[in-house]
Amino acid sequence: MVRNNLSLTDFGFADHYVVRNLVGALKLMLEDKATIVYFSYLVFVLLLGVFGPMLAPYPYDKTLYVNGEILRAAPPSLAHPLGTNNIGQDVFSRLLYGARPTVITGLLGGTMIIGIGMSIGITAGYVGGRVDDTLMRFTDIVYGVPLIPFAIVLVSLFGIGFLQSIVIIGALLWRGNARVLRSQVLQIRERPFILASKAAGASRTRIVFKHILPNVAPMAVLFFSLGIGFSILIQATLAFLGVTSPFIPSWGVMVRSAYNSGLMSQMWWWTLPPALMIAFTVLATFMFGRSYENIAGQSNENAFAQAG
Amino acid sequence: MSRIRYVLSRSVQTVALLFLILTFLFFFFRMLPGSYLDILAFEGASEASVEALREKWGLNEPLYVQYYRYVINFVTGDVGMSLQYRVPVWEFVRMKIFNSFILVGPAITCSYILGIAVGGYTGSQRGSKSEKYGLIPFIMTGSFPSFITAIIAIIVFAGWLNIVPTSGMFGFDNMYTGDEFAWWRAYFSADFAIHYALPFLTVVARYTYLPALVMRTNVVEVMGQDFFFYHRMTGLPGGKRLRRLINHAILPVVTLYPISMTRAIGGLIVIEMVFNWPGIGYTLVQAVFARDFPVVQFVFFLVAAFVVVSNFVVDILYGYIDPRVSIDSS
Amino acid sequence: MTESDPILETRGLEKYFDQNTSLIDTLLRREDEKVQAIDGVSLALHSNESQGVIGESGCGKTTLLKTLIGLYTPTGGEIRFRGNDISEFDRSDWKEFRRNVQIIFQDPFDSLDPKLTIREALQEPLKIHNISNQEERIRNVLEQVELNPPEKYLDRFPNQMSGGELQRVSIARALILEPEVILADEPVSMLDVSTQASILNLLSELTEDLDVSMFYISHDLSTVSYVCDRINVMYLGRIVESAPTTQLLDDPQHPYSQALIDAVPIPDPNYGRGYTSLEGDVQNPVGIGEGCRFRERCPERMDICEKTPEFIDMESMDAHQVACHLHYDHPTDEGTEDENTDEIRAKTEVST
Amino acid sequence: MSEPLLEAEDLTIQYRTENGMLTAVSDASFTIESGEYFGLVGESGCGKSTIAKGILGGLDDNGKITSGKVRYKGTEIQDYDEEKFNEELRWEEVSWIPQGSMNSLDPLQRISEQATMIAQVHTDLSKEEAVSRIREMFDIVGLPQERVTDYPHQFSGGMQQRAIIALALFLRPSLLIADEPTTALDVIMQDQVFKYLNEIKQGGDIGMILITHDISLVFESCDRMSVMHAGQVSEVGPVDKIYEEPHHPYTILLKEAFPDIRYPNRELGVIEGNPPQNMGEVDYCTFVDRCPWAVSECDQHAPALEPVDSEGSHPVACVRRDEVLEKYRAENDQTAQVEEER
Repeated sequence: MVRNNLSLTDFGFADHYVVRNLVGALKLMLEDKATIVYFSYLVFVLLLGVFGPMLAPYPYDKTLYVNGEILRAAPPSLAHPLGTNNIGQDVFSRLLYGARPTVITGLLGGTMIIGIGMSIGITAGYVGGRVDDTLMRFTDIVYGVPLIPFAIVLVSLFGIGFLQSIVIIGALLWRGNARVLRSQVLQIRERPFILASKAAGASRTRIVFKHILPNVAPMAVLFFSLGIGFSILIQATLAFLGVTSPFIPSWGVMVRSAYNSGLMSQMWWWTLPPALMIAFTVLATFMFGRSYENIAGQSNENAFAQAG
Repeated sequence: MSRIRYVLSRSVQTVALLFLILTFLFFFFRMLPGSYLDILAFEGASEASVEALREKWGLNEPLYVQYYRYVINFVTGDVGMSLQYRVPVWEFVRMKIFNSFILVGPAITCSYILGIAVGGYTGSQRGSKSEKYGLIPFIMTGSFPSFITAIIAIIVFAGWLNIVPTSGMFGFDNMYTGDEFAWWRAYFSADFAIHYALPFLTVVARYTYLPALVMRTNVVEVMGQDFFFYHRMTGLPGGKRLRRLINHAILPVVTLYPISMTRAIGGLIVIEMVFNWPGIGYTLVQAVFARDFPVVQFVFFLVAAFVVVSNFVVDILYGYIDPRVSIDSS
Repeated sequence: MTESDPILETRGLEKYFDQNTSLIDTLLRREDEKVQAIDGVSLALHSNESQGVIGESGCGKTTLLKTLIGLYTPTGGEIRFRGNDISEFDRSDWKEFRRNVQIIFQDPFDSLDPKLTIREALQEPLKIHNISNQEERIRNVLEQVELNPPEKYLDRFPNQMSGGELQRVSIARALILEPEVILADEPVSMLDVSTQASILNLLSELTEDLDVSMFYISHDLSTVSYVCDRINVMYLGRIVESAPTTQLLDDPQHPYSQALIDAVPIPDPNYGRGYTSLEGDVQNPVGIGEGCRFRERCPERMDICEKTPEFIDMESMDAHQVACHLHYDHPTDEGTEDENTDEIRAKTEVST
Repeated sequence: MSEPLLEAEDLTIQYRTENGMLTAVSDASFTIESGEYFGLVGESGCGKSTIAKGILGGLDDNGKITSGKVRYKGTEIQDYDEEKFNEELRWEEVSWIPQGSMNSLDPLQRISEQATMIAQVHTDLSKEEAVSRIREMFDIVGLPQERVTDYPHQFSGGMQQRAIIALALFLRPSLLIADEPTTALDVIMQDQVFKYLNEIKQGGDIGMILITHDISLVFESCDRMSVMHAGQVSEVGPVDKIYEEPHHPYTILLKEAFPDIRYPNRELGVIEGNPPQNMGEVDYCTFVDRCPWAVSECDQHAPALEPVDSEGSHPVACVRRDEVLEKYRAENDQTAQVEEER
């Protein structure tokens, strides 16, 4: 059942229509049990990203010795809840340190994706005409390009680096939401309430910010959370391919070193935790975005499908 | 416009697009800073031999001459030499493309068949539990990064249960890999099958969510349409109505097939690396690192060409199935 | 602006859309025919007058409305507001025009932004033209459209109100800037009969009490005749007849107007209205070119109809214009022309 | 008197919703003779479409007939399931004309293909016989015969509606259910459609239920009619009787609210308020809040549908059925108006 606006109690700040819509939709979402699970998991990862390094029992690159020799591939024990890796570093601390790069990747990548995607999508949709055609042809070209190989080409161009990889992801992944946002703006642009405001003399900026954006907001939140998910996913894949700097201990790098060590199956405590953390984070962002759009927007399943 | 004119106009567009992509790729890779020869020089090859190689492949001539010769060769089937292995690109790449296609083709087709079945079923159970939660497992596996699904699969099935080898395409003792047997017989051996199982399942798990989701949305939408209610009122039994439903709902899913194929080729790199599968994906990555741009250029062209051609085929198919597209109202 | 000057007037207004031809057609230099949505429309709306524009769907009446309000730019002819041509308007003129010409749309559920409350929807025009004491103005205008007490509706969202109430809010939004002209696009066709009657009464009272003039477009002749003093009949982008309401209903001159009026069902079982003899469908307005556009379906078609009839005043009736060869003497240039004209003159005596 | 073509007796249809059982139709009763055109008039949401769907088993999955009987040519059909409807009733006996003609025909099938598919389900007609029959029907509804093999998108709105009428007739049913057949059409196109419907009526003894909100269509084209308000049948009877002496307050006010092109300046009567949403048992008159002559009794129990005339052909569901008309006429000197009409 879709209800897209609420009348909230009237206290100053909440009266501003943007805040009201977002808070209202969020409130409504938390009534749905499944969404609470995803939302709290995301908050947990966020906190991990902020406080992880402080909580870590050992520094992430400290080699541990036990009576003289390196504690190599120790299975999980009380001292090391997730055991140690092949060069004697505590897996649990590295996991906690690894949260921060993932959160940065997600937020930075997500913002870039929604930023570029919305500006291109909304300008193309609202302005129309030749501007629309050129922007859309450009999007089609970026769409036609196979994502990971092209990212690797760009990485080999700009050099292997953590920030470079995020910028590259951001520069490629906006294509899905630009196309969907444009089609939504094209629809809204012709609706009578927009024509009425235009006829009353509303300027173009007023119409975009006061009418188009609030009606596109649910879709934008969906794409923001999908953007976070995809950034983490692609960044982990690039890290696994060894295309990002191995020194920053992100979860992707941990999985890569576990895989390269060849002892992947035996030392499951070293491979599985980072792998599962990545997977669940990406999944949580997808499911959160999907249910937000379901409740606040027009439950447009195709948008989710095309976001990739 | 009649159907013939529709097919004609679409094929003209396709050829023009292919040519455009070829040109774009040629110039794009030429502009990339640093070439294979710089790497050679960097690894201490003598200045003379680097110069000789440059001469041999005509890299000193102005760009448009190179482009002109490249296009002529391309059209006559010679797609240039791999700088790394000094072997014609086509020879070097042929088998690898076949291996990748063996994995992606059946996997994506199977994920589409599965997706259509599941999507169709959940869509038709309107309002029930299965419609709401039926697709959750597919969306889960769909959102896991493919290398993680691969690794988890290897750890569980190969590591712990040990029913499947961890990687590679053939076992050492596979009797067909000897050169006296026809090359394709190896692909039908049981040994190949057990190597093939895990990568196949990983691709299917990763790419089934798209057709399932789109099929379900279409089924729900078609069932809400006026003509579907009219079919019911004219007394069509369930079976015939189901056929009409599938005819309508399947159209948009078919148009997504080429897009899924290209995404799969992109995602293949990681899967081939994890499973040590000698496909084109991982070769492409190494070629990029080595700046072996004839190979990279050719593979990129193949991928883009695949998209354009399959879109063309889907358009014709769509025009054939849906009269509204190809027959204009008289 | 003199008293007799019409507030809103169009002279030979044209609006053509080019069909979105595919890449191939432009390559082959095929001359893309234009969709002649509006082809030489001349209307004049005086102050405190309500005129109807009636026509079947696809005759261009919505395009006419959108061109009049400035959402589309005309391809030919001119629009005059208070006597001066709007194509020469600068920013301040447009602002003044936007304040004085308002629009009401057909679908009540879609003419208000779903994300804004009724108060915010009504505040917007005031904010655009930065008019003071907004709260008081909103309250008066809600009372004017009989939404009493106003407090009950101010903080509601559009999806919490009925179709009739929403249409009243749209009318309130049009009235809040005290405009001189209101353009109404089929305001009641989506409402039930009972709410329809109340909105129609409201609209006709408005044009009488507050001196607002109105263009009311619709495909339903009975609602138009209830509200408007004068009716223009439109067919495929052209005005074919324009007359005061009762005069048009009693004695329509153009064959299309006759067919349109005869086809309206009468709510009386023993009235015995005959069925229309008109066959065929509305043509597709692409590249029709010369001649009267109704000639394919016209029962009284003559070969003179190949030439486009002019929009002339009927001498025998006041303020009654019609565009049909039946009703005026042709410049007798060719021989065959003569019998035609006598036969026509004979016909016109009989019918008046 | 032979068995009535269709008879509804205290028919009640309810929809399952989150907040309880929504009663769309409560205790509706009317009869239709064979070869008779019967009009079902009411505002949107009054249950007229629900009744039509109920008769032919087209209710959505959350709606069902909870009580009352529907008899078609004497046999009770209210608890048929999909198979029974398909085999015995649909298209051979009762056919359907939908409102949205623009998208009621399957866009991927030619008209002839759709006709053959229907024919093969219900009869043992061969493909050629089915196509020749539909061509014959195309002729009757004034469409060129050779266009029978065209796709729906190649027809204009009016032509699609006539094609649908041809499809509804080509298996020679004895009852047509037309759900707002011309609402989406222009007035000239609507007139053509009703011209053909009238010719069909003269031709064979085929009955029709015409569902519409436009009361003038019913007055012109139907023999008997019924007015509905929020799920309750207010009044049933011959069209001219209801025109001259309406006995239910809603019918009286509805007639006044309807614009008539012959008297453009007549003040339109306004009916206050909106029809209520009835949840669960309906034991009150649904018009009570909007009725100027309501009394306390109207709120206690649903008014019975009793005839006001001697031979019982004009039942009215109103407690004050005998005095309401005089009261109305007294209040606003209707008498002058009535003389002038006659």
